[in-house]
Amino acid sequence: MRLEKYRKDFPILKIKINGKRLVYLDSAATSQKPKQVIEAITDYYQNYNANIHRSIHSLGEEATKAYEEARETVAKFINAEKPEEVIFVRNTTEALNVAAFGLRKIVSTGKILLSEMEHHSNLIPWQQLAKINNAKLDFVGFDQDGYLKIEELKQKARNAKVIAITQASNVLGTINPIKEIAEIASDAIIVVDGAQSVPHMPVDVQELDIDILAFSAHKMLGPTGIGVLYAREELLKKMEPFIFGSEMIKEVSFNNASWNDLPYKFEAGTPHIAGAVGFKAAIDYLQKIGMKNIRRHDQEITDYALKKLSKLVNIIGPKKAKDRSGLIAFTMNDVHPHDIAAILNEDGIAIRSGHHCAMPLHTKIGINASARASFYLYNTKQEIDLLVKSLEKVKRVFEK
Amino acid sequence: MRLEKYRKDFPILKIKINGKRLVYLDSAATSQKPKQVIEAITDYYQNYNANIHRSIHSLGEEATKAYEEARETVAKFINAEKPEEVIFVRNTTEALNVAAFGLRKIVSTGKILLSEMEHHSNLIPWQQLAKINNAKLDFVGFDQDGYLKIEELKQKARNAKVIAITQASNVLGTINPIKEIAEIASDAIIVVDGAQSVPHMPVDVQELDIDILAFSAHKMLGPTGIGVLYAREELLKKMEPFIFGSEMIKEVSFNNASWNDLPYKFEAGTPHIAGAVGFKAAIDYLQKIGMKNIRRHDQEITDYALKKLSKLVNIIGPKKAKDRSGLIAFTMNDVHPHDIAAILNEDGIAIRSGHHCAMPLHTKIGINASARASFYLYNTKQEIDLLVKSLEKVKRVFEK
Amino acid sequence: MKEIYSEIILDHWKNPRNKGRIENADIVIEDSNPLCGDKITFYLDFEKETIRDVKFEGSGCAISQAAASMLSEIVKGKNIYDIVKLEKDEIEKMLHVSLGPNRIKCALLPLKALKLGIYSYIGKKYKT
Amino acid sequence: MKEIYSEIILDHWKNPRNKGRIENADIVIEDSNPLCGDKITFYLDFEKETIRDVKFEGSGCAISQAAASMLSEIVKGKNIYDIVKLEKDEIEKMLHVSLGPNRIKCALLPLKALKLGIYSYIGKKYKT
Ligand SMILES: Cc1ncc(COP(=O)(O)O)c(C=O)c1O
Ligand SMILES: Cc1ncc(COP(=O)(O)O)c(C=O)c1O
Repeated sequence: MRLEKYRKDFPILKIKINGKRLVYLDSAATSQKPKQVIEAITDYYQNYNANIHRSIHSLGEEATKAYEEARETVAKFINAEKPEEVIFVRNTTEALNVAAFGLRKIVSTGKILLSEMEHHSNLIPWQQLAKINNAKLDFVGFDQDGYLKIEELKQKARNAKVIAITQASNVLGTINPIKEIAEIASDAIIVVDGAQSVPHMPVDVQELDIDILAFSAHKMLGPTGIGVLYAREELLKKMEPFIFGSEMIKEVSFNNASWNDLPYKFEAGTPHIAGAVGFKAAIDYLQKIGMKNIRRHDQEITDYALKKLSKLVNIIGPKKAKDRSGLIAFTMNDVHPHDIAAILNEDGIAIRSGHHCAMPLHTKIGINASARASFYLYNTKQEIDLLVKSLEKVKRVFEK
Repeated sequence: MRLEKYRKDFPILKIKINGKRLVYLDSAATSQKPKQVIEAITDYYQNYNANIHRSIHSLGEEATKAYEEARETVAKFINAEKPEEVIFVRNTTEALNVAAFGLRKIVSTGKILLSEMEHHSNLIPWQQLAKINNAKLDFVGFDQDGYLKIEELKQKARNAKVIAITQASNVLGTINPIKEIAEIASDAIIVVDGAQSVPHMPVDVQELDIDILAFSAHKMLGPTGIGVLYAREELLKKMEPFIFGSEMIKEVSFNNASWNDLPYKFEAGTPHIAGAVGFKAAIDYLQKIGMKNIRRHDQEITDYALKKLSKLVNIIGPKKAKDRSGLIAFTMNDVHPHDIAAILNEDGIAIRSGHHCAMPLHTKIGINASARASFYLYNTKQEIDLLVKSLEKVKRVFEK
Repeated sequence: MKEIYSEIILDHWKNPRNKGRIENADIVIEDSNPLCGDKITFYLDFEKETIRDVKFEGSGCAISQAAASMLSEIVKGKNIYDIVKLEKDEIEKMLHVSLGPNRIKCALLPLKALKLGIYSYIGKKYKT
Repeated sequence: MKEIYSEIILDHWKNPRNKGRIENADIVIEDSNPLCGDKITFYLDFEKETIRDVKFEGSGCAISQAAASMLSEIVKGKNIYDIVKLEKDEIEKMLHVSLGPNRIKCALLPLKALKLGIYSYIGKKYKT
């Protein structure tokens, strides 16, 4: 296991749950944090905490510098052309809201095309936009194996103004061919939900040729409360701001205000400075390992898990690890996913159960809920073996 | 100095700036953090970091419990009737946006009344609302000493649908008589910007009889990236949600969604869990000292500073410490506030300079910018003496 | 640690008591926990202020379904004003487990549905 | 630490060079830093590709006003294409200070205004 040595950086992996060492298989919900990230946050609060942008005392200058360096780090990480194309928000959900709301005049009554595998956060903002604008919402389906129906997309993309789609499904695990989609729909604004992809594989916005990308720090070793909206500069300039207040304005009188330059137009109020600092530390850490290595590791674990689990449970989504991100959702006939998760928890194994904020997807495949194990760079094959053993126990306990 | 002993809890107060011990007089921008808060955040990431609400493994249950306990702590701190009335947002700015946007159908074309001393964050969201709704925006002025014109307010409040006002001005320092205003305008929805008051004095939403209160954790010893929107339950039920996505919905199909119960209707996506945990630690810390003691301390320092500074600079706002919160904005004739701040910084003293996000207020009193020293529980009279000494140096350097 | 799935819970899950419908029941009430997909429908017959008969249908996790089954046994013949006083503590005692803030929602769903049913019965009574 | 307000800066602040207006200047350009209220107006006369004369008016902090004064001395008679190449580094060298990301905006305002002025001159030239 090539990445085993990094486990020691994650303090939480040493704790015990019900007397057993924690086996954390819920990184798709939120990842754990290496000590480098925790220490960066502590260092910020202990040594240079100050409000940013306006302040010219040394602490303020230092905090401003750190915050803007975080922006540059993110920009380089996704290969944005300019740091100003990176807007700090709370999470993927807010990023997609800022995008949908900001595009409302540009989209007008044009068609918005989504897929049927979207997370609620990439569905409900567009439902709202469609309602406000009286625009059409359309959906591309997925086949029995969980692959996006590309032929259907080709049809439906023709007159779409926006295509908003996830790069990796948080239930099916499917990795969608974003570059191909962007080529097919070169006239549409391509919005990508990167919540499950950016943490797990190299993502290059210029190479993919997309317009908007959303992702969360907390799913990629970073702190809670910070995420990113990336958008092309020309688009950001045209988009309406979402939150109004200090920092996002240039001039204000009692009855009027003019918006500030990018990226500040979209960042009102005191931002999550410590979050940006921690996020930078997380990206530095990921880059030290290398995103290709992380992707390879995820794939190895997923491949191993697919083989081991397929005899025991009903796996949802593609059969091949190379088409999946590092997560596996499954069901076990009669046994409710909550009960699976609860039994596993007795063995110290943390997995998720429910609809994973993808209710329409679950309805579509005819289930209420599923169990999901998800992996990251700190997981090992031994942990998969423990998962399998514990699932066998589930089977025994719930035998009718 | 009664609170002197608490200084040792703030690691940053030991650092040096340009070889001098830091004198931090910029708490109105953001406060420093005691080790109890920093440790609570570290503890969260090292021992029970997990996504909340949906997860039934032990870490998830523990994180959910901590997050909801933070909500209860905030609710008790401001004496809200129910924890569900506390919505976690990023900061005061977002809270006021959620309020203004959420009220848009309730306010309709009704008059929105603000004061002329509002921070941009309590001005621009209402400008936007007025624009969208084609509603009237009106302003209550303040007199030469920086006091709100109550007679004018009585006039203008008569047919106001919303009165949005700051409890403590971040430039004038004035503490506004919120309880009296709420009595005068008992039919209006009373929205209070508590960014500068909640950190510095006891604030009881039921006693004040207000409908909405906004404040930020980072100004009250807490982490960045988390703030609060308080609103009465009946009002929250009627308000439109602001951000759409996971957690804030109950049922979703491809074309429709129904909103979740309070407070989740307003909290979409993964929240700033570590922020809530740190915020709780900050409030616990403040309550241990007691908000009345903090208010008394602020007043003592402010009183002392007013006396010492009045010979040296032009003080903005009320003359009496008892009518002010713990901050003093001032100008020095010819010398630009930036230059004041820069010279002070050479002596390790951090103050703020600029328009403090209250441009219309500055225009009104005929200046472009001001310098501002602001105090909190960790400041001492000795630090005021250092400030005075350094201001004398400013005078010498910039003598023409 | 005590295991969460005791014999009793598993027994009620495998052999639910009072499962089914009552035709022409006085009150039929459905509630669900959309976050996890658990669903419960109670069929209730009343005799003045007591529950004369109760049956339920539902789908969901073992905790929610066992809780419904156990609750149906307990409340039959009981005074409705005593039932609406039942709280989280009693349910945890009944199930012999203590549950976290998320999982407890599964356990409380049947009680919530039952109370809703009782309230609508009371509401109906006072209307006529 | 080196003090931020050197003799030179204070001298230029107290006795600004080239302060005032040029009547009927080829280009009049105003820029401001709304975050702090600094304002600069440059009056520029050109002779082909050089700046023949320059004056400025403005209000703001010592750094921005001294930078304007010093810059006005430097650019007089210089080739415009050399001026637009000037960057942050040269300004810091000129002022003998190194400034943080916020304060540097004050120092750069005059250069920004000047470049804008030159570009509008170039724009004008190519139009006619
Ligand atoms: C009176 C007032 N309102 C609102 C704000 C905005 O607070 P935040 O930047 O945390 O959103 C501030 C702080 O700068 C303030 O002083
Ligand atoms: C595909 C996808 N999109 C969006 C989100 C929402 O992320 P967040 O909760 O950080 O806003 C998630 C995470 O749950 C996700 O998996």
